[in-house]
Amino acid sequence: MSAWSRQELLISVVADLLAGCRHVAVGAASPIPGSGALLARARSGGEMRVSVLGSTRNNFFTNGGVELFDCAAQGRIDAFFLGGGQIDGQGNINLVGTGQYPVSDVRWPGSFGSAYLYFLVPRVILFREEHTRRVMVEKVDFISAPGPRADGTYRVGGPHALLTNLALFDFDKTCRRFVLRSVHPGHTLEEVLDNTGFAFDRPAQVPATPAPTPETLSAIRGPIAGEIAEVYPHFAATAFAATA
Amino acid sequence: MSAWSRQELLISVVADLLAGCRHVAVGAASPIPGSGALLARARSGGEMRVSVLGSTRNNFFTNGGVELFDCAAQGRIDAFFLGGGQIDGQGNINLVGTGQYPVSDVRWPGSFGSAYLYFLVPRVILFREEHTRRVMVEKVDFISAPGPRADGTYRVGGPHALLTNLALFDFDKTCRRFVLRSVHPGHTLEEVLDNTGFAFDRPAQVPATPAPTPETLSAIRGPIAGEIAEVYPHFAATAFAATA
Amino acid sequence: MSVIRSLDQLAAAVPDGAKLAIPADYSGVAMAATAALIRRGVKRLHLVCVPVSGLQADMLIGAGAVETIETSAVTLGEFGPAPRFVDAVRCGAIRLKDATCPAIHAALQASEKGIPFMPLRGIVGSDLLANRSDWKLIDNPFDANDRIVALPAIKPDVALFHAPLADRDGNVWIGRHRELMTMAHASKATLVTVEDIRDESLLADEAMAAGVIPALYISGVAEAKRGARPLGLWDRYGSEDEFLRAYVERAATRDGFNRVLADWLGRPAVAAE
Amino acid sequence: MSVIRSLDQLAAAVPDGAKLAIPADYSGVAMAATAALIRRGVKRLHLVCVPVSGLQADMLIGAGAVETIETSAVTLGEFGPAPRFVDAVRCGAIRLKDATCPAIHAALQASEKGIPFMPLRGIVGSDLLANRSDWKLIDNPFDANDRIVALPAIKPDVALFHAPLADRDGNVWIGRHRELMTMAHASKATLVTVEDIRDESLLADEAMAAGVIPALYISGVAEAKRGARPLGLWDRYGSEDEFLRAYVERAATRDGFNRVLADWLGRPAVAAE
Repeated sequence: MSAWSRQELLISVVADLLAGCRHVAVGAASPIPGSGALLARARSGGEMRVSVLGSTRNNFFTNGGVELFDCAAQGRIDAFFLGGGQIDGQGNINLVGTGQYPVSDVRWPGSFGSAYLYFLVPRVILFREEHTRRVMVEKVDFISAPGPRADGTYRVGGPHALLTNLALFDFDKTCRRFVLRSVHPGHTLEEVLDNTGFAFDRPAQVPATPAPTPETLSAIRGPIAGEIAEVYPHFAATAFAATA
Repeated sequence: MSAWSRQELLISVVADLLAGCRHVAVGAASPIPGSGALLARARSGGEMRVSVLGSTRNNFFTNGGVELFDCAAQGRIDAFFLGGGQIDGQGNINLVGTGQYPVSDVRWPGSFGSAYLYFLVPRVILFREEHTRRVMVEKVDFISAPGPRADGTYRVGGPHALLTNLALFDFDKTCRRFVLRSVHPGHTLEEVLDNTGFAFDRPAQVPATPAPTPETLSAIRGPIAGEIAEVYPHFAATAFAATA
Repeated sequence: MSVIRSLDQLAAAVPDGAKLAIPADYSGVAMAATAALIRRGVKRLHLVCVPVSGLQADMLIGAGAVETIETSAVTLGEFGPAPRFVDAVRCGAIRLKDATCPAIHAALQASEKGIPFMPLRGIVGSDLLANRSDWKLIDNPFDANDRIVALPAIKPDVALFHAPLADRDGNVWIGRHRELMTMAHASKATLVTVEDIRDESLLADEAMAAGVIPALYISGVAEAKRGARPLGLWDRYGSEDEFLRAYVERAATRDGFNRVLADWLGRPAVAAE
Repeated sequence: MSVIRSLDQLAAAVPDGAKLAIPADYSGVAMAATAALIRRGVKRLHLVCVPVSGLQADMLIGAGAVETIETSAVTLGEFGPAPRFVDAVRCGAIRLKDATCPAIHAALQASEKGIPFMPLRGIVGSDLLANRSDWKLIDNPFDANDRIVALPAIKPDVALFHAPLADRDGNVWIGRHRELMTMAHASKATLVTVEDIRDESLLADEAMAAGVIPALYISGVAEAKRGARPLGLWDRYGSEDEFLRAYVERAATRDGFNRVLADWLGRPAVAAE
């Protein structure tokens, strides 16, 4: 058993991906992205804001549900997280369902704000823990939010990275393809290839995702554990190798 | 000397024009329309709302300066008052200035919300005390807000009446002309004709504007005098033959 | 005329076939009024979820009250999928107007402003746009090389929600939950349930007034203590998590839903304190 | 980094040539900051009056600081016409963008929503539209027989206003004066003067929070006691009517304006209590 949990690795990767952001928005039901954002904020020395949507205490918005979206369109949100029941190799994401539409085989909740924020937030991090051919498909059945296209549409945002339980990908907006950046410790390139339904680019030598440093682990478990527990109490009780 | 002041007559006429309205908006610097609205509200038995713009105490809006205009567009304002440095026979009004534009001979403050509310509030009452050929012109030098036209533009609002120190006109939206309804007591049709720069229709016999009834006068001077004084203190101190 | 009503009077004010705007589960859902609506057998609703829904939409769908749903998502969040919604979609039993959150907000703002449509960024290239014949891709009149989505205004017949406070004039305090104010501005009628009705005007204090929907927009107010339960109300009270967990499980079948609904409708109202 | 600044630091943060959004005389005008701006000799401003202005615009025009004014009116209300504005118009000394109140609000809302334009009813057939080459009459995409005005978004470089309260994080309380929030959302930077700066967060209490512009939008806050004087601040304090009466009279000539301006700039600041 490693000295850190799967969640702690993902939190560490998320925090690295958010370095330099001034304002990160996360969902109240997104504990790993949220914890990563709180870690990034702690590292920023007060330069980063984190807005936790749907919470009262960590919600700094005062203009109702529209404000997140207006704020993104104003260029005031640097990073956001999107998931997807299906994610394909062009960066299209599907939050609606499989099979036909509207009478789906499997129906998921719906597209939420994805069709908008994916165009307007510069660093959209696709975060989906499950890394299987069921999720990582060649072509999504329904495009809730499209990956970047060369159609001239106004777009300042889009996929910045794809983070799963197995690996971390960058997205190349010119080629419109994912590029494998690293495979998480304990997993292999073959495992990633076997479980990915779309083609992607990769370097000749694929590095391992850096494990959380002792400093990062002690930050997660120490000074910011309380903050995480305040925002994500259920999560904090189970996810950490050691919780304050 | 009559038993009522000029202001009391105009307040009485305004209140009659507002009968049946559910919601009337008036400016904080419009004491005669405002007093007429308060009188109409008192008569309505609680069925009429009056919003006094720019005041804190009589302002029931909570969404900032845009709310009056949104509210009008929603169909929630039945009557409003507009003035004009010039008013012409087609119901065009000019709040900008005389002569050329933009370098005017005489420059007035500007169009305020007229170019919008004139289209969206069903009963716009044009209220201008001065009734001279300087004001009532054949054609305005600048159209801040146009009278009704047959150009297919979406328009549920427009001129309902024109009230001056001399007379009361209706506006015929089909013919797009003013129709003299009555001449105020103490004034004559000739006086109106001499002082009006535009052509207008009139009945064979032009009636006199009904003088305020004793009930109306006692309402103005009695129960609602206090309300008027609260909203328009400077005006209340001078306008009434007797103030409580 | 007073705007204070009973729950049954509120329910009677939502006609069959109404376009009904409802807020998200975290934004003040009028569940007690929803029970009254279901009891009165409301039919053919066109739900406009602002911008998503959960338990309320699922129960109305399960009760056969919904013909069309316009929403960015329906989910019971951490408790799981919305079972009657998912089942109705798979059977083709309801008409779907899948949207994205800011599009619903913007279309309500168009109604608020009395404009026929609102332009909005994003959306282009999605299958949402491909399936929404009422959304159009138009030229930006200020840039010949730019196209943008135009969303027609959504003007609900009725907005229905739950809030902490009203006064006897019909002013309603919604604090920071400004989407409720947009719903009221955008809708023809607005019905509200509240925890408490105060005698003093909510507009008397400028701090409170900043979070008030003026009575001008409010058609009816009914007192309903714990009126959002089994959902929560902001920082006032939490949701009944056990109920929600059991609901997701029991409502997986139509029969199970009918039983959980009957149990819920049979609950005694919360007594006034 | 703290957002708390001095008045001179605020004034230095408004560059020459800035598109500067300012509120109406009744909505919280940063007059103390305006004095600092005039002292620093700001030039070539493009004023966006939301939706009208009075003393502030007139003084800035008189001081030679304004190149363009976009407004629905400039007036000192009951005290009379705005003398330096009227004179500048008659001399052709400033560029005029005459507007109508809801068009300015809507164009700021377009910027707030990050959309290139906002459609708006009315205006058609007015000489405002005829003289605004930046406003367009477009087809309603949802009705072939309907045309509507499209207003390009107004994105000010700086919004500047005065409010009662801020906290040390930079949250600013504006209560019901919601146009100030729209200005902040729509502008690249927002500078605010306040009567008081509190240590406790204005977001801590939900009633206060409903009327707060979050620090996210605020670039700088300076304390300025009676910072709206000689204008008033809502229900907090009234305007100095004698000053305004004398101003309208004295500023009728350029020399008279220069003297009244010099007198005003020479006034001692209001001491902290």
